[in-house]
Amino acid sequence: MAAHPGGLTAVASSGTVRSAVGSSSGTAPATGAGNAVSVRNLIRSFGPKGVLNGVDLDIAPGEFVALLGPSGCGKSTLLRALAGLDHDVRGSGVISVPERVSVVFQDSRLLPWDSVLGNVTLGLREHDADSRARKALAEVGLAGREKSWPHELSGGEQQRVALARSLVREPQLLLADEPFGALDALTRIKMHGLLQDLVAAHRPAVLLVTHDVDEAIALADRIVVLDSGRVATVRTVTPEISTAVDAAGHEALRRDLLADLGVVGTSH
Amino acid sequence: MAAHPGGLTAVASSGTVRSAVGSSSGTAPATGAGNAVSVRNLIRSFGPKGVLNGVDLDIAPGEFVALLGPSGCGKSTLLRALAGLDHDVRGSGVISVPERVSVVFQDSRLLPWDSVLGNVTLGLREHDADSRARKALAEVGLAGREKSWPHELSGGEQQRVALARSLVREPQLLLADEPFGALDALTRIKMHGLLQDLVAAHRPAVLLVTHDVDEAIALADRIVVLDSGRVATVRTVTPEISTAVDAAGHEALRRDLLADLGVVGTSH
Amino acid sequence: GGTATAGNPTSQASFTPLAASVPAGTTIKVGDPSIRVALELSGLIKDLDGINVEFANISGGPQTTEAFRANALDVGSVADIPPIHATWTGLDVRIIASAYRQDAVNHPLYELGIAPGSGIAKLEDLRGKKVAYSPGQAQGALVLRILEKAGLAQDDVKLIELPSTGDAYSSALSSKQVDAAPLGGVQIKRYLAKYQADGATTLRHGLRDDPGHLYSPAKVLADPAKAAALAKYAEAWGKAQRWIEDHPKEWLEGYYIKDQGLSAEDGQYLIDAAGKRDVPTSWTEAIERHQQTIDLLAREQKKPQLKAADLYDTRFEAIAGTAFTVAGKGGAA
Amino acid sequence: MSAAPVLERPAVEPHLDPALAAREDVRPTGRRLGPGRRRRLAWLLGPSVLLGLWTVSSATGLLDPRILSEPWTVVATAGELIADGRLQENLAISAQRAGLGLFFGIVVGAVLALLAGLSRVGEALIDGPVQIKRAIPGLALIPLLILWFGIDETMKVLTITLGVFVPIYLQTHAGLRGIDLRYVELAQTVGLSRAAFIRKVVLPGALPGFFLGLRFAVTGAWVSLVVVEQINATSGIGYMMELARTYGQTNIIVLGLAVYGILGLLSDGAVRFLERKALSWQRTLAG
Amino acid sequence: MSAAPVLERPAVEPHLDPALAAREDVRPTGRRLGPGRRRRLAWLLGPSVLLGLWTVSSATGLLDPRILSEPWTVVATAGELIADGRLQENLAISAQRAGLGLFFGIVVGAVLALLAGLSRVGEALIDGPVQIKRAIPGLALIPLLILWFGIDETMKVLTITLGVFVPIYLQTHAGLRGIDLRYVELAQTVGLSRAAFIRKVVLPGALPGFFLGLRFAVTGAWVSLVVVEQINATSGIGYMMELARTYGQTNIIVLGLAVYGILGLLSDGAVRFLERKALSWQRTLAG
Ligand SMILES: Nc1ncnc2c1ncn2[C@@H]1O[C@H](COP(=O)(O)OP(=O)(O)OP(=O)(O)O)[C@@H](O)[C@H]1O
Ligand SMILES: Nc1ncnc2c1ncn2[C@@H]1O[C@H](COP(=O)(O)OP(=O)(O)OP(=O)(O)O)[C@@H](O)[C@H]1O
Ligand SMILES: [Mg+2]
Ligand SMILES: [Mg+2]
Repeated sequence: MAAHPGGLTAVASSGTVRSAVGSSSGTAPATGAGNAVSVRNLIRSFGPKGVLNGVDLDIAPGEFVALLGPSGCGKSTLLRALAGLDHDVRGSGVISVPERVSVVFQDSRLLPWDSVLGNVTLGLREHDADSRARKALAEVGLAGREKSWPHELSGGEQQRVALARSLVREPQLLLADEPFGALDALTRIKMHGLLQDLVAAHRPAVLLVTHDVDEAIALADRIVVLDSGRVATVRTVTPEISTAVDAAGHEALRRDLLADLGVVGTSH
Repeated sequence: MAAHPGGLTAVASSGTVRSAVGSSSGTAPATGAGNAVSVRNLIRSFGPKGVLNGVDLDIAPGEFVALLGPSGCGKSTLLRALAGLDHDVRGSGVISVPERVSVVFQDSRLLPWDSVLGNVTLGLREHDADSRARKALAEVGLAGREKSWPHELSGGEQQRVALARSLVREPQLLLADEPFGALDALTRIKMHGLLQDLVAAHRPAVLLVTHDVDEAIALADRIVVLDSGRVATVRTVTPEISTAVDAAGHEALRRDLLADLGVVGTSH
Repeated sequence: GGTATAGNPTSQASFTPLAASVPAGTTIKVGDPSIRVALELSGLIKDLDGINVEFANISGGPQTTEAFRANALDVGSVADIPPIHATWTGLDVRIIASAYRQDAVNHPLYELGIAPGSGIAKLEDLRGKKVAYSPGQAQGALVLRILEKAGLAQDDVKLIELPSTGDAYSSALSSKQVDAAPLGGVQIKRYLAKYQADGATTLRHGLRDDPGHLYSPAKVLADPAKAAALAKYAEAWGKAQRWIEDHPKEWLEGYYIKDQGLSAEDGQYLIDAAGKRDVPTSWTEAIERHQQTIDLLAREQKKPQLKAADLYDTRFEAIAGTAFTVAGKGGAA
Repeated sequence: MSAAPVLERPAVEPHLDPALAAREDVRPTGRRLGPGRRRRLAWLLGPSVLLGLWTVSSATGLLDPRILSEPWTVVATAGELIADGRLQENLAISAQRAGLGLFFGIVVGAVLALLAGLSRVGEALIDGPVQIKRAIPGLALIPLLILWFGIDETMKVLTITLGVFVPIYLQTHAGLRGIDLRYVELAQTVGLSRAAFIRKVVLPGALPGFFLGLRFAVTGAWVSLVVVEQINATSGIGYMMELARTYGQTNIIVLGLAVYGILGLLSDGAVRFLERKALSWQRTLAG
Repeated sequence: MSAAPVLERPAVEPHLDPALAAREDVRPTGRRLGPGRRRRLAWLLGPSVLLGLWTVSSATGLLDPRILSEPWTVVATAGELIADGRLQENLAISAQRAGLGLFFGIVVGAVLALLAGLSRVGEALIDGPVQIKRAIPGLALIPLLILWFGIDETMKVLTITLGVFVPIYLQTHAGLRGIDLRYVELAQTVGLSRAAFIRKVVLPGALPGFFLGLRFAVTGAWVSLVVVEQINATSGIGYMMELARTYGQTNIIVLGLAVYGILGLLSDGAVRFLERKALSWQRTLAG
């Protein structure tokens, strides 16, 4: 997690899907070239309602970006656009993403007709897919549940299966839409660890949607706050801040982010 | 929110479904009589696996209980048992609940074929159901979305519709399974306010499942931690603790609860 | 097989003589679509004033017997096989009027269609050939009679069971799935028109296949009021036969073209093919021929014996024939 | 203790333009696994190809007109029959019979499906006999129907009804039984009455199944006419075809088949149109 | 600043007992909106009632045996036919024809449904003609089938296939089109190949529809025999019935109907059994 905005620390893994066209306006933090993700002037709307009103965003290879923003501000819409899932949504803008993108959906989205194991190995072509999936399931605390149906899992367990599904892959870009929302504090910390291990091992670019400011600070290199369909603020998290929890800088960043989100005064 | 365990502060609204049979063993915190909810020696299992291994729980009328516990420990199972939704689950124990129970499910569970408004008014027989539902929707920040289909809403918006659906009812017991999990900090605070208003107005007994320790402290009169299928700890929250956020007592309780959940040392 | 009961439980003696007049309010349900048109075209329908005649568009064996069982019909118009089968299935029926063709052998209803290239020039050539056969239908009985005439047993040919619905037989012939199949009416003309060029022919069987009957359930005939009404109908029916005979133009126009939607050419073909009508005043000869058919069917299809005479209600014997004859004289005058 | 947090606040103007389409739009384009966007009038392609094949093979002599009349002959025949009013008359009568049968079939099928779907007693009593009914060939039932209901219109409409109610029943029943248990639980917790449960959960949930049943039912009703109008009918498209068959009028037979085909396509299309309107809440592969 | 938090730690023993059922179990019992628990053998109720009605009305003379033979006559007839081996022989031949037709029908229907369901071109080309096919009465097609495929076994199996593939197609197609878009999106993001998409998402998702189609198809295959075995057949249950009709052997006809009813019930039951096994992942009202 040492990559900085626009930095080119890790493996150059920018994909071949579309080269980023540099025709962006505004003060986007970096140029498109060399970035894993480059979004320019992204506009998306459902009916007359504009959801994204010109989003610019770059993510360097290996960079971990957290996306915050009020409910309904367009975080999932942005992720879906990056994942290429919005064929039928009206809009414009230029998006460039790597080839191998992995998505953790806001709903866990397990195939109801496949076992937990089958859901994790879905789409894996490697011959050791099964054993890797078993390992990933064990890591998220679901050893022994390989044969369960998704509907036999608790909410948090389903979410962890979805996480395991993305852990066994080696994406160049990981898009995760509130992957820890239904987890208790302890499990959540464990999952953070797993995600950090994945990032350390394969250095994917990560865009993580979360509502937990602390989580954003702990995990991200950079925190982007979305508001009114645009990038309202971008805050860089230095390693010092993210690791030293009780530090003043940490508390200040926390307070600032909450303020960005409209929470005035110290919340609980 | 002043009721204490076993206390008889508020309106006596214990229902008529089943009287609590006092044949419980163990050291349950209070006797069943006069309680809105009384659970004795509740055992539930899926297949050979025991999920609830003898839960005892009483909730006084008007009392607000928060339920914490690791993912998969049986919180939803307990709620479903209280809601009478586990016809087909094996188990034993004695449950007594009031007549009018309202449930906020862990998934928002909106009927996909009904509009947002239709989902909120579902089952309401009052002639002013529509206007009340509109008001509730406005309160959760979804004015103008009455005619949307559920699939047109963001995750947090769906959760708020489910909340609005429970707000327009006047239950004697409100069972809420992580109703704020997908909400950002600001929206979450607003929703807390709405829930507190509802509680103040109708004084239902409330059992709220949450993973957010701060949320539990802010809202609950009593916090119950479930572990290994039993009530592991019960902590009472005095009004002083819950309101004075920066107080030492608050921080201590927070730390204790995290410890109950297995998080050692100060988490972020 | 052979589980059906033979013979008619109601004997001719149990019928009361026909009353001269029809009680007011008597209703008969008639399944005789073509004569209905003739009655209307000719105005003979007025003869039936005073009787409630309800026409149903039902004819042919299976449909009329089904309707008889359901009490939905009092009299139906069929060929000579259905009364036999009806009796075999335990339905007691009686023929009350019969019409034939003069020079029937040269005016057959059916001819034997011969598939192109099958080399059948005479009936005896059928030996070893595939012949379409529909056991329950008149065509099926005809095939058996043809084989008998050719001196062949069922085993000497290959009977291919095939329902004769629509143009199934001409399809089967033209695609050489069968070598011979009885074709009736316009189908003969069409088959030749289409496939003569390929070598298709038809063969005259030289048998009488002309009987047409009115028949009723014995239960209905035992009701004096209905019986009297049916006697009136049989009379009108005889007159109508004569009218058709005498008015080919009107018949062509009113029935074949307007009612049945045929082209003038097809209608004329059918009229020509039918030749002159014959409605006898005595059934003796007809009963004899009918008995032969019964004997053949009983033998070939392993059915109980029947007396053909039991199939006829002799009270009606002269009615239609007399009406036909008298009307003819009247028409000539 | 550490560096102060860095704030970058990009100054982008909000600029949502109604004319989005005019803008540049470059998206990552993954292979699309679904069938893609619905295209209007695309459904005409198949029938047109069929018609084209028929025309071409007739014109080139590949298809013997003795086997299947040429399209132009059929069109000419249609012209004649329309000119003298026969086609319309027969169609009108048939449509009335089919319509009545369809109506009763839908009502009976849906009611039985509800009874069998919502109670185990109802299911035990109703489901078996319905399965038996549909296993028994319709033709074999006609004698019984004549026996019980005579040979008039009643019997015709009833026969159609008996044919039509089966798919409606089966599909609605399956649709209903396929409703996600989560919605049943929801209905229970909001205290829906039985009637409201049926109205709010069961019927909408079973609607996709019902519509599929309806698609079987509409064509079923038309097809039944062939059988029904052989019995004591003097009009109707089935009667017209039967008559043409006895006289070997191939052109009228083929016209009849074409009419059936067109009726089938149109009624099926109508049901699917309704379906799309009624099920607009669905987000499925159909798009 | 405030009172210290209070801790109560109840000392309850873990005591999960395998013999849970023996314990007291008092639950809030809301009215259950679903149909409740499935009961074994309940499906026998309806057919039994039907049989009872038949027996009673025959015994009391309410039902004329000339209209519908008495159950005991039918049983006796069955006994005779089984004794001389005719029933088994005919059934075996018919089962073979129906089975072959069913097999090909399932393959054709499923493949066409996949083609039409997964591509718009496929749909445009296939769907219309299938709708036309199913709108055209089967009886009317027989002459054409004789022309093209003769009158041998091929033609019989083909006719059954043509009848069977329609419901399989329609249901599978609808099931497939009804697959939740969310799973298609998932398939896309995990980079499923087209084949894997079909195997992992499309087929399982369309399975409920397919099974319903199969239920129509199995009875359809049996029923088709009535028509098919009139053509150049000397054996088979349809032939046996046709012969009996010709000769007015009511008892054999009714026996045939009973056999159809039983076959229908059994094959439908078999499909539903398979369905329950294959769709055990479903959590629906069916329970
Ligand atoms: N298919 C759709 N049709 C219409 N409106 C939609 C559709 N999908 C999303 N929206 C709207 O677009 C806005 C943005 O939705 P999005 O899902 O991106 O929000 P979000 O930021 O992810 O919110 P949350 O944190 O609640 O998940 C919301 O107001 C939502 O109602
Ligand atoms: N239908 C079922 N069949 C089998 N096991 C089940 C079923 N439902 C729940 N379980 C199991 O029971 C345990 C408790 O589930 P429950 O949903 O109550 O957990 P929870 O405490 O709500 O967890 P979470 O916080 O993740 O929602 C889990 O391990 C789950 O896998
Ligand atoms: Mg979202
Ligand atoms: Mg849960």
